[in-house]
Parts: sequence; structure tokens; C-alpha cells
Amino acid sequence: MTNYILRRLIGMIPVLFGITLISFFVIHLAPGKPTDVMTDLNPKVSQESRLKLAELYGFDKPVYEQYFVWLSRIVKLDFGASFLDGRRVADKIAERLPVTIGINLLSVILIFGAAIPIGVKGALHYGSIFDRVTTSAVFLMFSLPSFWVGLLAISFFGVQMGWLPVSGITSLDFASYSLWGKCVDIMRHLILPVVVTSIGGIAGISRYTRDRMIDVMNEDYIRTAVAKGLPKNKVISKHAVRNALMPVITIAGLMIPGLISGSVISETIFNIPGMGRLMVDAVFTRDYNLIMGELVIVTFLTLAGNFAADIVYALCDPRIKFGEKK
Amino acid sequence: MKPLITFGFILIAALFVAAVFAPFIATHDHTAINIKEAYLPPSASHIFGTDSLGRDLFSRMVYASRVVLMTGFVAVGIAAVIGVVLGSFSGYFGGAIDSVIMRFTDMMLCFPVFFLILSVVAFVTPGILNIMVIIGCTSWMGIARLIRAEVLTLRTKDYVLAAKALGRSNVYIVFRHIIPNGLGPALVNFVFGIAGAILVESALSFLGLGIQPPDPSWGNILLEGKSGMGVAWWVSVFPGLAIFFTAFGFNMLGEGLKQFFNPRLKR
Amino acid sequence: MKKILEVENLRISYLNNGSRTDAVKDISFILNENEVLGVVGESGSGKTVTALSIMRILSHEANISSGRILFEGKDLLSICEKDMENVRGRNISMIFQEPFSCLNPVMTVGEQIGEIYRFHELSAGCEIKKQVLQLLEKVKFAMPEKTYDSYPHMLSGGERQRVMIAMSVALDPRILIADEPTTALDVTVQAEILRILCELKKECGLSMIFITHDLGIISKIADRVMVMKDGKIVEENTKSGLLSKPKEEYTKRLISAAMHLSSGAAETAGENSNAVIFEARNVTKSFPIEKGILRKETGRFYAVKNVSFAVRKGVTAGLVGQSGCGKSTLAKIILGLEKPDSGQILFEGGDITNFYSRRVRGMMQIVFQDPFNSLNPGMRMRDIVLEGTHMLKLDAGSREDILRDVLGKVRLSYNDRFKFPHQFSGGQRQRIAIARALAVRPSLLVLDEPVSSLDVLIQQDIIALLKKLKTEMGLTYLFISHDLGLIKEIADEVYVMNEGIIVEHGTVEDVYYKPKDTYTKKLIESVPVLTKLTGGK
Amino acid sequence: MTLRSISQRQRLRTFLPQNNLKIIQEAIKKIPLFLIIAVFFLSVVFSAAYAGDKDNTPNCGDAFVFSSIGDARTLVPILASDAPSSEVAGMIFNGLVKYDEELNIVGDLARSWDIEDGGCTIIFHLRKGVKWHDGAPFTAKDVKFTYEKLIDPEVPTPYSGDFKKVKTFEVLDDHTIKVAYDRPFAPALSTWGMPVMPEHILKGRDLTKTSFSRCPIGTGPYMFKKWQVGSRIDLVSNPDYFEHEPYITRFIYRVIPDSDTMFLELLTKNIDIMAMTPLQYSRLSDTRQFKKNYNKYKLVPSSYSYLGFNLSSPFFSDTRVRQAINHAVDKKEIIDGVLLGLGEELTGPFLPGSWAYDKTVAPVSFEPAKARKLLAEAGWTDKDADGIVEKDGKKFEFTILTNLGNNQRISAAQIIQKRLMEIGIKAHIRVLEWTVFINEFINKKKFDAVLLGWNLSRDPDCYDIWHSSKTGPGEFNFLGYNNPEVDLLIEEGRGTFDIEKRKDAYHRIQRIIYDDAPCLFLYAPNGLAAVNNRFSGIKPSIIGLLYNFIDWYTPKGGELYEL
Repeated sequence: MTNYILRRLIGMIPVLFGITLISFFVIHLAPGKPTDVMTDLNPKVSQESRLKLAELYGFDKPVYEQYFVWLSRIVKLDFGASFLDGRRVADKIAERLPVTIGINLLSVILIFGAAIPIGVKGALHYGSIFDRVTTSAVFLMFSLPSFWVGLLAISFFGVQMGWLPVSGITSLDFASYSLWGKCVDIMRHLILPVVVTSIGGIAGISRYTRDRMIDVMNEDYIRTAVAKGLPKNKVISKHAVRNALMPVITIAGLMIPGLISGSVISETIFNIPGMGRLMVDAVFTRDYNLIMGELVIVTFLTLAGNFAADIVYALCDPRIKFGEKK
Repeated sequence: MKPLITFGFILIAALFVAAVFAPFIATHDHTAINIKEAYLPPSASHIFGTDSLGRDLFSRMVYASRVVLMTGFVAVGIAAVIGVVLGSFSGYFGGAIDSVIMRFTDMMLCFPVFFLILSVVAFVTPGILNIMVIIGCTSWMGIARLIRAEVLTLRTKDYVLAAKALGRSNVYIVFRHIIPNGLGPALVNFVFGIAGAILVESALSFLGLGIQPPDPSWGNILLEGKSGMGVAWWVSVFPGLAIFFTAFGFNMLGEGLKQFFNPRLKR
Repeated sequence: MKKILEVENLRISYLNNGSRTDAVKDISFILNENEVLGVVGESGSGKTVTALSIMRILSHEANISSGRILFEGKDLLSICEKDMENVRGRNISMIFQEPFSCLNPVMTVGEQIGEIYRFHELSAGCEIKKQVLQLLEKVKFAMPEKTYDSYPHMLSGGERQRVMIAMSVALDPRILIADEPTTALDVTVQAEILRILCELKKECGLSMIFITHDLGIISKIADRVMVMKDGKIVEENTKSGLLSKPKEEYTKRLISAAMHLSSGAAETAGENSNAVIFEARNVTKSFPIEKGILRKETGRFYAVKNVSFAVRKGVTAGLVGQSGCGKSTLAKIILGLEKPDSGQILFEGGDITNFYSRRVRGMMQIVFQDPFNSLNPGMRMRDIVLEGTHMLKLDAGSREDILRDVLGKVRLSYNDRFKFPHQFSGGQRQRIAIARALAVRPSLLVLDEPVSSLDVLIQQDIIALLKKLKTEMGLTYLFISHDLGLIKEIADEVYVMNEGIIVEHGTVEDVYYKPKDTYTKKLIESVPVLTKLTGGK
Repeated sequence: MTLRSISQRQRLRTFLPQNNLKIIQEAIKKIPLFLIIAVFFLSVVFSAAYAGDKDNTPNCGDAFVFSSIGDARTLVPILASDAPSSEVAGMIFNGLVKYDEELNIVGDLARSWDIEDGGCTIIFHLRKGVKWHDGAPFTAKDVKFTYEKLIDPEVPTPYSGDFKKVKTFEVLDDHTIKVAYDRPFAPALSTWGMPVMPEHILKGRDLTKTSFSRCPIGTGPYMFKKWQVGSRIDLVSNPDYFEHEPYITRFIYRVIPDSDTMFLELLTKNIDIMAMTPLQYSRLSDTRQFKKNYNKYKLVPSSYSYLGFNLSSPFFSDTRVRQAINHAVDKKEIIDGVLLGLGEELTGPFLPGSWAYDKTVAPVSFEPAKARKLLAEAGWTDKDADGIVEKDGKKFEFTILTNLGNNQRISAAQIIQKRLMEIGIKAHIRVLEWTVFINEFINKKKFDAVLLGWNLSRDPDCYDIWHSSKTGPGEFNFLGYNNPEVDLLIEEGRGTFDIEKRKDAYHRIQRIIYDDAPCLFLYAPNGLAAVNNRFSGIKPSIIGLLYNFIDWYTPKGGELYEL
């Protein structure tokens, strides 16, 4: 087991390195530097002071040199400071990461919680009304543009009905609430964003589960289980579902990049200070340190996520020996 | 599932008809601005009503269907070509080629694709073609992995060995035996991909990086309608429904194709 | 003899994409207590569907249009699902053909067997483990403790079938239905399984329905025999009665085909010293076993160890061995599809180990086992057959002639040439594969288990066709099979292979009647030869 | 002044229309933003004058929730170049002087000042007894420290330009400062609205890295309390503020990136003030429930949008062509279409309603026929009758560039495109991301026409935009406008303190520029705001809404938030 883990970790490093290399050069393709953004067309700042500023931040050096400077700092886990307001990139990301991960975890739970039963039931009652209705409903949710749904949801639940808060993650006098009050408040704020972000994901997972379930139900060992006289629901829960759900775990691993990068749109609509929003602003203001910092963290978490998914999959499926070629 | 698939097929056919015969179907010149007729509700003269500049929404939507279809097909076309080629070669030749291609695919999969699209689109002038190319170049990984898995099984099939025994070259085998049989699942993925590409375009338009006015696209019409939701519901409802039905249609088509290629699903 | 199970005018039909086909057409039969009823028939004769209907585990496309299955006074087709669950496993149990996919890959063997006790609430936790271990000993597992905790993929085909048997007899059922339990297994393993089944039958007083297409097995263990064809019962009689005096024509043909295959009239062309067309000298081939972090090699698995043999023109060489003995790898090495680690390969005297010229490649062709896998489903028959002719640089007209000529030889109609593989039967597909090989006028034809996945009668046709072609076109065959009877019939000389080594070589006479090597002896004994019963040679 | 204007994210328009809470980078000329802000926030002209008038003594309490599209970047006042940072810093700091309700410059931290030897030296007399939020006394040393930081080359402040003109800066005693210039400099007085920073805290610290930017100490009416990055900043009233303790105890600055979500927050009373789009102002908010809770204010424009021509491009070097285009575009139609009528036509580079704007300059009439005649005169005729005029073989086809995210400008461009087509000119529209737009097109002069806007400050001095010396890369006269007469008038206007002389100069500038038509002056959008009606003491003026914020109060019992 351990040498499998070691091999995977060693495998991660080139990938991480590759991604940072590509993104560093892609970003530097674009015209304009952060210093331009800051002192943009401001007559007070003369041309030569703008060049001096560029030196200050090291933008005059060729791109690959900048990359090595940046890389040497990253190795020491120093992400540098954001050009916008001089704050450490690590702090800025640290503020936003928990919010995004929190929301995305909830939406993953919601996605799997809703999609798997739909998928399994759909497969068992193949072609029944339930199957047809859920399939079209699930595709309906997949095909709705998320920001349109978001705004409709807010104006209906938030404004007309007034049940849920409109945006943000905490209400105004949050500080004065009791601990329990705080939890309830945050929960009420998160209901809409989580639902909207997870609507798209349910279609993919439920369709995938349904196909796997149908395949597994045709397997011979299911027929053996029935021949052993096991009741139908036992056969399904003990044998069918367990075999069908294993590949679904790897799918969870693949969803992480989308989730961690945060749904920029729902963060904008629901006014949630998340990673997605941070990245969009960073891109517009050419905040290289912040963009690269966020890329490294998002990529690292994605690799870790995929790795964890593989481990869980290997634990569930005894056929996969760690590393040995069967 | 038969009715749903045929329903999906009809939707796609309707979309194609709208795109091809746009000039005939459109009731008005979609670029005609008429401030006096701004925000008119749907009526006999304007089937879908008018937008903030008084342009007929129905005509703009019909012309936009061309842009939407192009975005979908070109973007996913690029992704399919890259995916199929890389997938087949890494699956068929295996060894060093396989591990290099697969490492690269894993890397691209971990890559926060939306940011790449964001950064590139933000820096390159957001025209229709750029968006399609970018969406295409960042969504081929799924197809590549799928094709690689297919090719791995096809490679061991007896008719491939028989062809080798008959002295046929590797290239012949790949293009005559491997790819035709591998195309089935790729086609399914292709169709689902189109639905995805359409949604990505509408998301990009939301951030202002999608297809830029005055070229109409459902994304930017929807965005325009977003702020006027209270006043002119039709400016946002109709493009939203259009996106929904198109994506829904393609998904159903994909489901149908999947059952066609994997008979056991039909059972 | 008391009647334990009775089937009355059972009629079952299948509905797939609109068309309704009758799988079982009004059959009735009885099973007596403590009796083994052998059911014989080719694929598609409805024998498996009947068995599944007794256990009521038919797929939901099938629908039982009429008939009753009486067991202990109850009609199994009408009782509710709950009661049927009690019948399954406790009164009637069943074992299946494919050992590789019959066990849940992600559950340990102990768990899968223990599950039966738990659901039938027969005994408490720790008690169950003890009972399962006893069961495993009953089916001859050397170390039951180890097997208890191992997963299905760690066991061999034979072991898995024994686990299935253990499961089926766990609750001492009264009837055991066995649907071709040994077909997918090697001959030696087959014998073992049959021995275990007979012991269990005596010990627990089981009555059995044994379904198979191999009359050899029937002659060994069945008491009564029932022959089925296209959903009807053609003939039913005691074993000795049926085998010695078959009434129906179809039964006669089945018996003669089986007799022919197992005993095999050896019309070998005798020893002749034609020129050696193909020779392999101490060929070795091994595959790396990778372990550890960087997948470094920790050992090598030798598929072919130092094999030398020669094939003479016009002489059919037979290669016999059980699955996993390396005969397919050897076939691929001969055709240059795999590079040997060491050793030489000579063709008509020239050394072609490293380079197979176009000409040489054209002279040797191969026909594979699985008819469904050997033809590209997306190509028309005409293109498949002519696939190899690109080397001959012919114009369209002469290509058509070759097509017409070759199709004629394999008795396929010319106007089917635009059909796709899925429109042909298994036997026809194998003929197409042969036609494809013949189109390039090879001198050596390697046949890797060409007929083992076909029904007995169709096997007979293909073998007859191959013999005719050999004489007509002066072909040389290298016939590879695990079926000793088949080799005896078609081959002139025989090579016996075991774990990568050729253990014996000689003419058919020497190897079959005067086997020197112990492995060959054991192999020949375990073949259920029909002759013994009918008092033949 | 910067070009950023109403660009970047949809509408960076400050919620405080008019010249109140002006966006820093939109401050047009010499007058630093802070002077403007200080004026609008802190001037107590009214309450000071009628100190005695205490009939319904306003009580302290309640909270005021402010809404903004972007979060503040830094609260070090002299580094704050974006609107949110300056809005918050404006509540925490004071400048020496500020604007009052009628745009006159009045004292803030400076009690009074004397102008000597012909306007070249100003002596400020500072207010006594003023304390920093941490209790330390406010002295002239703080002003000196702020001045030195402003001209320090290491500090990346956008406001150093004006202070570099100062010849000498002397501290006479703890409460008097003498500033000397080499030439009379009209906007000089307004530059001293720049907020003063505490010397005893910031001495020797690097302003770009100091933690001060996250928790500032000022002299202003509100003290910093808490900052949740990306969502809100909490300020609390300063009990011993030198004018009087502000009645509203808590000031919460909320960040909501999406304007539609912001409007929904307004409807559910989660925010107390919002800068609205024309659509929200005119259509979405005329519901009974909205009127019950909110008052709407329409204020004097604080910026204008224009279609600027690259004067060195072959198409637009001829004045007649520019005038023809001026006739061809119907400005009224654009204002109705884009601003739903909530904007004013303008005939020159000054804000309608300000003293520098000459109302007598009549707008050019909308006559496509005259436009075609002018084009013909300039040699552009449609010989091959393909609907597009051409001149010596070259088709009149050009591209209008505008920036991403500003829907109003994109709609205006489409209307102009239609109108130009009617007189045979084919205009394409291309939308560019802001930084790409500035660096690749504006600075490198690679454009035919641009549709942009200027946010103007109160002082009409337009040296940086229209003076011919300001056409270098990165400077504002990128159209390349060069009119010696205008140059003279600009220098004259900024060289004298006498309002009448300046007014006469600017009126003549306006007439000349309007005739030259280097650009089409399209529209000046009105400021649109909605404020919760529980607050009393609101007096909208030419200078905006929140200039007397410290006098706002919620009558007893009307509070929405307890303390």
C-alpha cells in the first residue's frame, strides 16, 4: 500500500509543476501588467515612475526569469503579496478557501445524496414512469443556466416570500447572535447557493449511476445471489449497489476542479466572497501573484482529491492490488 | 425511453432548421434599433417582444441560434478530434507514448479549466471563434480517456491480430479497425459535450467575456434580460428556455445514441 | 421411485424489440427422487431456459405463457415471491456455467457463503463460520481457513466452481440443477468436479438435473437422459437405453458425432517424410511481472520454455494442452505476432525469426477461436475476406474471382457478400474467417481452437470442411486444441504441451495408446470417452 | 483624473451621484478627491450656522448600511486610488479644507487661511483641540508628514502631481502652516482637501505594507472597528469629533458585486442606500412597497460619455467630417434609449449645471441631410452606390472601440452605428477588456474612434484633457487635440483666483471645442440614488447627498438596528 501512495505522490509533482508552467506563460501572454492597472492613465503618475514601479515588482525581467523567481518563492511556500493591496496572497486565499470548500462540500453531499437514489431507483424500474420523469427532470436541471436560476430563486424566495436572505453568508448583526443563532443564520444563507450550484451536477451523476446499475444487474453474480434465495432488496443493497457505486467514487474525484475553483457565477449572484470571485478579480487586475497562488492551491487540492478518490476506490475493490500488475 | 429521445431529436432538428433558414424565419431585421419600441411585451407584431433597444427578440434569437450551434459544434468538434487522436494513439501504441499522453491528460484534467478560459478570453478579443477554440481545447480530456479505454479492449480483438497476420500496416489497422469501432462512445460524448459547450458560453457571457454584442448569442441576450427581469420578463425567459431546450435536446440525443451503441442498456 | 418434481406443458416465450420467439414449446417431464436427469441439447434448444424457469429467475423479457411446475404439491410458477425465496437455496438450488463471473468480486468467499445461513436465519454469527468451513472441507478445499478469507479473483476456475457447489448444498436442498458446470473448465478439473458432484449426490441424497452438450459426461454420471432440440423434448429414456438404442434420428446423429470425436477413426496418412515446411528451435518467451514503486521487474513468467517442433508439408500437426499451457502464445510467435526472447524460427529453410517478409507473411495464416471476435463488426463480408489481397496487386476483376472461388470452397453463398458479421451464425462466421485466410493462398494454416465454441454438429461440419480443403489445396495445418478427441480425429502427429514445455511428441497412435509421459496419461484418462459404455473398441 | 470612469465593472458609478462621493480615479483635475469627499462628508455649514436651532434634538443610535460594488483595497488615504477605498477613508480622515453645499471652499481641520503676495503663498491656521481617534493631539507636524509622504518618490501615490508644484512648506508653529508656490495656482487651495495622516503612528513605516491600511486611525467623524474582506467594513461614530458627535452610531459598508442582487437587497431593506441604474430607478422601483420604505433622488450629472475621434486618422482629420457625424447622431434618442431619459445633453467638456458650463451654446441639430452635404463637401461621395461613401477609392469604414462590462456604452455604440449607416458610413463595434484597451490601443494610438467617458471633479480646469502638451503616451489628450487658442485660455483659467475671469475663459473654451468637435458629446447621466426614508436631515444639493451625513438621524423609535 505504502509504495503505491509514494508512487502517486511522486507522480503528482511533475503534474503540479507542469500546470504552473503553462499557466504562468499563458497569463504573461496578455498585454498589460499589474502596475499598469494600478497607475492606469493617471496623469499624476508620470511615465518614468510607472517604469520604476515595474522594476520594483520585477516585471521588466524576461518571463522565464520571473518564473524562476516565483518558483523559488513557492518552494518556500511564500506566495508573495498581491499587487492590489499588498496583502499576503496566502492570507487572501485563506479567507476565501473555507467558504468555497464549505459550500462545495455541501453541494457534493446534496448531489450524491440526490443523484444516487435517483440513479439506482431509475435502473431498477427501468422504463417506468418514475424513470422517465426523473431522467427528464434531471436533464432539465442540467440544462438551466445557473445565473438565471439563481436570480429567479432569490427574487422568489428572498424577496416575494421573504423566507430566505437575499445574499451574503451572514446577516448584519451576526456578531451578536448566539452560537446556535449563528449556525442557523449561516445555514439559511447557504441554502440557495448550495442548491443552485448542485443542480447541474445531479444530472451527470444520476445518469452515470443508472447506467452502472443496469450493467451490474445483468451480471451473473446477481443471478447467483437470487438463486441462493436472498430476498430481492438484500440482493440489491448487498451486491448490486456496492459494485455499481465504486466507479462513482472516481467521478467524485473528477468533480473537484470544478467545485474548488468555485462557481464564479453563484458567488457573484449570491455575493459570497469565494475563490471563484477572487480569481475573476485577480484576472481582471492582472494580479499575477494571486492568480498563480490560487492556481497552485486549486491544482494541489484537485490532485489530492483525485488521489483520495483512487485510494478509496482501491480500498473498496480488492481486485486492485497496489502497484502489482495483475 | 423512446418518446424522450424522439422529443430530443425533434428539438435538435428544429434548432437546425432555425439556424439554416434564419433569414426566412426572422420576422424583422434583427439589427433594426427602434428606441420607441423598447421593452414591448410579446405581441402579434413581435412574437417574443422587444429588448431594451427595441430590436425584435424573436429575430435576434433565430440569428443567435446560428452562433449557438457553431459554438457547440466547432468547440466540441475540436475537442473530439484532439480526444480521438490522442486517445487512439495512446491506447494503441501503449508504453512511453501512452504514459506521456495520459500524464498530460491528467494534468489538463486537474487544470482549473474555467480559469484558463477566463484568462485567455479576457486577454484575447472575445470573438466567436476565439471562444469556440478555447472551449474546444480545454474539454478534450474526457473523450481522450474514453477512447483510450475503448482502444485498449479493441487492440486485443482477434480481427486486429488477423489483420496484422495479413500484413496490414499499423496505420491501416488504427483507421480501419480501431477508430470506426471506437467512434460509437465518442459520438455519445460529442453530443453531451455540445450541451455543455452551450452552457459554458452562456456562463462566459454572464461575466461579459462571451460573444460580444452586436453579434447576438443566447448568452448575451439572457444577460441583457437579467437586469430587466422585473420589467421585461420575456427578454430573459425566452433565451433561458431556448438554452434549456437545446441542451435538453442534445442530452436526450446523447442518451439515445448511448443506448444504440450499448444494447444492454436498452435491455 | 417417488416423483419429486413434475413439469407439465411448460411454454416460455421471449420478447425482444417487438418480435416474440418461443424458447420452450410445451414440454413435460418428471424428476424422480435421488436420480440424475441428464439434459442434452445444442445451444438454443431451451435447456437453460427450462432450468431458470424452475428456479423462477428468468429475465423479465421472458414470459411463461402456460404450464405448471409441481414441487412438494405446490406449483412453483404461481406461489408468491416470498415463498419462492424460501424454496430457492433451501429446497432447490442451482449452479451455473461461467465460474469467473458467478461470484461477487468484492466480497470474500466466506461472506458470500455465510450470507445464505444468515438470511435463512438458521444459525448465529460464530456458528456460521464453523459451518462454512465444514462446507469448504466437504468440497475438498485443502486449506478452508485461507479460502474463507480470500476473494474470488484469487481462486482458479475449478476452485470457484467448488465454492458454487458449496453454496448450493449449504442448506441440504432436495434438488440441485447444474447448468453446464464443467464446460468452461479444463478436462482434468472437469473430472474432479464431476467426482465431487457424485459424492454429494450419494451423501445428501440429492436429485440432480445435469444440463450439458457433452454426451461423454452424460454417459458417466446420468441415470436418465432427455434430448432437447429447438424447445421440444426429442427423446427421453434411461441412459443405457438411449445410448445403445437411440430412436430419434437427431439423437443418432448426436451420438455418432460424439463417438466420432472422442474415439476418432484414425485415418492418418501414416508416417511420411515430406519436406519440413516450418520449424521452431528452442523458442522461449517470457512476460515480466512488475511490482514495487517504479514497477521494477521482480520476476518473469515463462509462457513458452525452450520449445522445438517441426511441421511437414501436407501433414497436420496437432498441439494439445490445457488452458494456460502457452499454446496460444506459441501460435502468435509462429505467426510473428509476438517476438520470442530466444530461439529460431525457420520457414521453408529460411530464418525468419526477426523479419517476416511480405511473402512469408502471406504464406502463413491463422484462424481464431471466438467467431464473434474474429470479424470486424463494422465491415461487410466481402471486405473482410479480401482484406489480405492488397498485397497481391490485383485489379478489381480478379479480386472478385478470388472472392467467388474462396466462398465456393467454404460453401458460403456469393450474394451474401454485402452482409455484416452479425447477420451470420457462429458456424458461418468461422467459415468467413477461413475464407479470409485462404484468399492469400497460404501454405501453412494455424488453427487456434477453431471449433471449441461451436455446437457439436457444427463442429463436425467445420472439421469435415477443413479435411476436404487440406486435400484439395494441399494445405498444412497446425491444429491447436484442448479437446483430445478432436486432435485424435484430425491430426497426424501430436505434440502435448504443459506449462510451456512439450512433454510428449509422436504419432496419434503412440500418444493415445502408448502415452509415455505421466501428464499425458492423466490427460487421456480424464476424457469421458463415450466408447466405454457402448461397448465399442 | 483618470479615464477609468464609469467603466471596469458595469457601473463603477458611485451611489452618491453628483460630485459627492466622487470616485477617486474619476477626479478630473488638480482637486484631489479627498477635498471633494471631505466637503461632502463633513461640512457642517448648516448645523454650525444654526447651532441654536435644536427643536427636535436628534438622538444618537441606529446603523446606516452603505452598499458598493467593490471592496476597499487600502485605507491609507493617499494610496487609495479606487472608489471604495476613498469612500471609507473619507469617513475616517479630514483634509485641511472642504467644499460646502454651494461649492465654496470652507475650512475643515484648518480654521481659516490667508492668501498673500498675489496668490503665491497660503497660510493655514489649524483648528485647536482636535484629537486623533487614539487620543493623540492633531498638530501641523501631521500635515508636514502627509505632505512629505505625498512627494516621496518611493510612495506609489496617484496624487503627487499637484503637491510637486509646492515651492516651500514651512511649519510656523503647532497650529500654523505656510505654503508657497512659484506661480499663482487656482486649484491649489482645493488640493489641500487631501486627508491628513497621523505622523506619530506612521513615522518610518512603509505605507504599502503597513497594517495601518487594515485598521486606520484618523480624525474624522467615524472610527474604524472591523473589516471582513470582500463582504463588509464596520465603522463606529467618534464621540469627541470636533464638530459634533454624528447621530448615526454605526456605519456599515457592505460589498455586493452584482447590481441586480443589490437591488433585491434594497427591496428587502438589508441596505439603506443604493446607486441605481436608469432601469431600476424608472421602472423597477415604482412599486407601492418600494415607495413605502425609500425616497428616490435624481441629482446633477457628475460625468459625461463621448465618441472621441483619432484626429490624426485619415477619416477624422477634416473638421467637416466630424461636424457631419455630429449632425447625423441624434443625442436625444441615445439618452432615451440608453438612460431612459435620465440624462442631459451637453455641448462642451464641462458638466451641465456647474458654473463653468455655458448654457447659451445651443446643441447641434439632428439633420442627416446636412450631414450628407458636409460629407460631400469633404470629398466623401457614394460613387458606386453600395450605400457606403468613399473618397479617392477608400471606403468610409471604421471601428468604434469601447470597454468591456459597460452595457450603456455598448448600446449607445449600436445606436450610433445605425445612425451612421443612414448617411453611408459603416461603423463596426469592438469591445475590449479594460487593460488590453488602454495598453494596446489607447496608449499606442491604434484606434479610429473610442466611446468612453470622463468623470469630472468640481474644479473645471481641463488642462490634462485638452491642452496640446498632454498628447504623450499614457496621457489624456490621446485624441491629439491641438488648438493654441484653447491652450492659452486653459492657462489663463487656471492662473487666476478670480471666478469671473475663469468663468469667461471656460465659456470661450467650450464654444471653440464644441465647434471643432474633436469628439461627440453624447450624454451626461443623472446620478440616481434611493435612501431608506427612516433617516431625517437629508438635504440633497448640487454637491450630492452625504455631505451632511453627520447631521442625519433616525427619529426616536424609528431605528431599524439596535446598538
